[in-house]
Amino acid sequence: MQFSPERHDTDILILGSGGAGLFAALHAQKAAPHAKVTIAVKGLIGKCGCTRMVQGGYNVALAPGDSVERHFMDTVIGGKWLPDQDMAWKLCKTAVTRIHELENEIGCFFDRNPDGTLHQKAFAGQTFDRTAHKGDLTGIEIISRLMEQVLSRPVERLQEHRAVGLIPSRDGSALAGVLFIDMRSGKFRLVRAKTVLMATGGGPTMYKYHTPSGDKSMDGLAMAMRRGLALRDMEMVQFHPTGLLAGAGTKMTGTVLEEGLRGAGGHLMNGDQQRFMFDYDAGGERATRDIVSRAIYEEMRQGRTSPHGGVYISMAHLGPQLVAEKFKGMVKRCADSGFDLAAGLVEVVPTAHYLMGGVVVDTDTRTALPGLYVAGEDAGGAHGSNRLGGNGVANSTVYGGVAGDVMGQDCLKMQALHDPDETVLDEEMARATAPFAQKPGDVTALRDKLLDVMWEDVGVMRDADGLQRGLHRIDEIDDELSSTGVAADNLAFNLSWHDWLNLRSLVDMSRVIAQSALSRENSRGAHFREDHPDTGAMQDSYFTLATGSDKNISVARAPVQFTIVKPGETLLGADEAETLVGAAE
Amino acid sequence: MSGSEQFLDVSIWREQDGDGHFQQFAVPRRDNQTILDVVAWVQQQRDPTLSYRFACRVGMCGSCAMMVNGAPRWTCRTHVQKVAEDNHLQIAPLRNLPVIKDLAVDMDPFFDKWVAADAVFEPSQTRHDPMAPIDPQDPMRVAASEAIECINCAVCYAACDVVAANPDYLGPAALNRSWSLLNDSRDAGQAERLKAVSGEGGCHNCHAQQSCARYCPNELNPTVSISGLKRATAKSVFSWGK
Amino acid sequence: MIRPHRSHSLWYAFLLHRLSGIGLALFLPIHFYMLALALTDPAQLDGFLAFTDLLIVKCAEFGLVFLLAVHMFGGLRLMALEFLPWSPRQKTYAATAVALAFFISTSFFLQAM
Amino acid sequence: MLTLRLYMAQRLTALIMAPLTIGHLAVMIYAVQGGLSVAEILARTQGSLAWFLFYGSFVLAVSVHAAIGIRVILYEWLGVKGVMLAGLSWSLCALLLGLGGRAVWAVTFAGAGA
Ligand SMILES: Cc1cc2nc3c(=O)[nH]c(=O)nc-3n(C[C@H](O)[C@H](O)[C@H](O)COP(=O)(O)OP(=O)(O)OC[C@H]3O[C@@H](n4cnc5c(N)ncnc54)[C@H](O)[C@@H]3O)c2cc1C
Ligand code: HEM
Ligand code: SF4
Ligand code: F3S
Ligand code: FES
Repeated sequence: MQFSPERHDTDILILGSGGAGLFAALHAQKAAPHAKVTIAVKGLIGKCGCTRMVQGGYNVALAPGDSVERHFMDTVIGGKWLPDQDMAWKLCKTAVTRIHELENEIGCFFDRNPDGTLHQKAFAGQTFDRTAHKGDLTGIEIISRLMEQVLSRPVERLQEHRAVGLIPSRDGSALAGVLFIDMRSGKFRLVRAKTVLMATGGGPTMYKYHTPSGDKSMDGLAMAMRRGLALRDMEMVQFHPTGLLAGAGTKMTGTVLEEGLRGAGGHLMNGDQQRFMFDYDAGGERATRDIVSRAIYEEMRQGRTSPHGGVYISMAHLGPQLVAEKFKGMVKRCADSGFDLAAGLVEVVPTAHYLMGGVVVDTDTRTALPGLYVAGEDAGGAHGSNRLGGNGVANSTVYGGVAGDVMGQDCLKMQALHDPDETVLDEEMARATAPFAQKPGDVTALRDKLLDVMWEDVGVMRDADGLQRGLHRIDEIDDELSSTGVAADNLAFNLSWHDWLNLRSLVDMSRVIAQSALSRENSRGAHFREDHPDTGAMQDSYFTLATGSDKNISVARAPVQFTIVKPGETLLGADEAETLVGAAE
Repeated sequence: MSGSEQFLDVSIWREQDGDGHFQQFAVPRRDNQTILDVVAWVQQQRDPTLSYRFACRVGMCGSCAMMVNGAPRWTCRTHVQKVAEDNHLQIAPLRNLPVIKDLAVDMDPFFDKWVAADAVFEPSQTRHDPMAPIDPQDPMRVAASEAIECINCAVCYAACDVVAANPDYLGPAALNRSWSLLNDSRDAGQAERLKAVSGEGGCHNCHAQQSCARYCPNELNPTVSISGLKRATAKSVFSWGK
Repeated sequence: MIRPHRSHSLWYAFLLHRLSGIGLALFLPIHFYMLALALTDPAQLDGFLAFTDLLIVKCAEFGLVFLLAVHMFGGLRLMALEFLPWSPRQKTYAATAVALAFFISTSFFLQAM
Repeated sequence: MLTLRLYMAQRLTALIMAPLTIGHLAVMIYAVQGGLSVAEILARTQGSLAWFLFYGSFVLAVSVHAAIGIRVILYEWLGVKGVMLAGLSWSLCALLLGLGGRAVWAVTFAGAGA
């Protein structure tokens, strides 16, 4: 089969339309008003990705008494001293500007206090009530407003365009463009650009239970690795303790039941309907995400499970009426799945939520490959080993905007587009069309297999044996995938082909996660090694750096640079209280 | 799994390049099964070429709406149990939008109208200004808030017969958003907005059929919003002369 | 015609209003024409009185009153919803409008018989 | 289709007609019930400027109102557009105005002149 891509040119190309992608488009257009800006995205503009799914809210140090320093310290301590401090600092500092931009220029509604000021609440792991929000649907508000702004501007839209390969210039010195599949027609399209932002949003969807949207399959990270870029912190997969468990046959399984349920006093109970959290931690149900996730996992491993193999969350003791009022959206969502959250028991399970790891970037979102910029969940560094609730969307909007500014400026300095390396182009097309040469097979079953492997061997709790076994099984799945085909008779909007491609990226990135997890022989934040439960000395903190492609992955360690504050020190004054949570109430 | 060999009798609209027909499938019935799960099962187990769209799978992105037994629904949050009639399901692409293939429609017209209704915030301040203090109980804020939680799923757009009959009609969702903005004290573009919703396809074409409100999965009421626009524009008739 | 997405009372209220509007637009000109014809006839009054006694004319008149009542209350309901503070009791209003229309037209009919 | 201007015209005429219609229906019901014969009613209206204005304004309003209403329906249900649509709407307006005017004249002044 012979494929040749349609060719298309632009100045600034943005992959993804989450918080990072949309912000980048707006900023790029402002920074370079005459440049052509193009957004290419796997779904519809603003309607895919995870930013839309943000519930809790947006961390920003705004209120009197709070400070960028305090936000920064929470971020660094929450990340167990692994964050890149310059990135974390810029995140906390710029979030203040960004929230004003969201409110004043983009038109977002954020909830107010009776006196008219912004209402902020506390997410776990914070020392201040810092999370701005719009009810418990903050992401819908942020993305809908950004989407309107983008749609009303002359930004070129390539919707349902899946990026499949980054194509370097002929001399290899820079990025020339990106190869896409126009999903609606099934044809290839090569888009050349002076600058490209990758904002495809990571997303650990290779776990049996996961929260991110169905369009996310770590394509971006897989593409970046194939161009030789290093990924850091890839072992750091955050699990949310309470994903809905509604059985294997429904896509609703894995979706988040919000943190606030536990915060409000919800009980977790095992299959015997006994509370168990206090057996693990003095904080009980209110302990941090990682601790609760591990406790639930342990109960499950001991076989004390609910019918679908998880545990229960129970809210009824708080008064069904009150629960129905306070958590209206969650109650309705559970009801749609046949559960009564207000008065009954709902089955839950830890669910893979966020990938802290990602491409190594500088604080201007530049990467080692000139012309390629990375922002949002695709970029590693800002969160270290653990992301605080509320720092995810702050990160994607802050750095998306930064990327737009920087790309706009850089693009003004560049004269011509690069000619693509046709060999790489052909390779990438061959890679994407590989399944057409094989006999059609059951991609879904194979995907389920990978999801089980990752959950069992590279999941909430890890050890060397399990990780080795996991790697071995991943290789098997890899081989099986290579011999599993997709019928090529009708490629227009062919989801089965895209399922195959999704699984390709997920297999590649699963290996990187497992290898990185094997390499880190201590336990920090989201990464827990049963054979190395200690955290290691903070001042000797290192992060993992994975490079290579396909089956040849190597993981190195690099020391964390404490550029702003060293372990044991703080930016807060000696007279400042350790925590001010709830002080305002 | 309830029952051993229980099957749903599902007919799914297949369309490519303008040719369309319904195709029958027997889909095993499961507990906690949504319409989206049924569609995905068919694509994964029976016909790999079946096209449809979803993203969030929890009612937040508004990508997955389809006509289910003749009514528009968000399929990821619609339980089979709730809508199946005698074990039968008829699943078709969302009404009033052009079909790309099978169950996937082109949503561009819907969003073009969103912009045409001037349903886009027009800032009066910049990021360097302080945030406006806003009383959450202020009647305007309350009105704006009541209309705001729209996921642009186009369910209302599919439910409305005026949209079907009048290609210019901006539709319930866009007008609903315009109304929300009209109550946004921070917005600087109200005069243009009133003009935008008063043209050939404007709010005055709504006959209060209220199918929009009936089917909106988020329990929004575009009829109320559109009535608000009608009032506001009618009022402006008496003040435009000034 | 009554496709599933339309099967709710407020859509029926819309349909009723529209059909009654069409009905009026068809019958009112006839009504006007007949009226003028009957009255401008040389045997003016006698002719008219005989005319109004015809059963068919009675029925037509009844129909007209019925349509007028249905349409008017439907229209007032619609304008109330457009111009007065919103009330969620739309369905009640729709039903009330129809009931009032029936009441008026029936009482007219009974009197006329 | 319906612009603000047409909308206002339709709603205003509706508001004018509502009391007139209620008045008319009330008279009819009351009259018939009260034993007034049609002849007696006509006798009252003949030569009355007030009744002329009453029915006259109804006819004016209904011509505008129904023409706009039918225009919408022709467009939405039958897909009539452009010149054809304008022509039909104006014709209905003229028809109602003509026939209605003649009827009002007949009820009020036509006979009174004699
Ligand atoms: C359920 C849920 C709740 C959350 N709640 C919170 C919260 O309360 N607070 C918080 O701070 N964070 C929260 N997060 C995390 C937060 O949503 C993410 O960190 C953040 O939104 C990521 O933004 P992004 O722009 O990087 O990526 P996304 O918003 O995920 O966007 C990625 C985009 O890339 C596109 N894409 C993917 N692959 C390709 C491809 N191959 N080609 C083209 N386009 C592609 C996608 O379609 C999408 O448009 C939550 C996440 C989830 C899943
Ligand atoms: C008596 C008082 C009347 C009131 C209060 C009234 C009210 C209304 C209103 C509010 C509408 C707009 C409906 C919409 O936009 O959906 C309307 C439409 C209409 N009216 Fe009337 N009307 C009255 C009398 C009449 C009369 C006497 C006629 C007929 C000759 C008439 C014919 C129509 C028609 C054809 C429509 C269009 C219906 C539609 O668009 O669905 N109306 N009326
Ligand atoms: S108003 Fe409701 S039905 Fe319409 S697009 Fe918004 S959420 Fe969907
Ligand atoms: S269904 Fe359509 S007619 Fe108006 S009330 Fe809703 S927009
Ligand atoms: S998939 Fe997002 S609303 Fe259904």
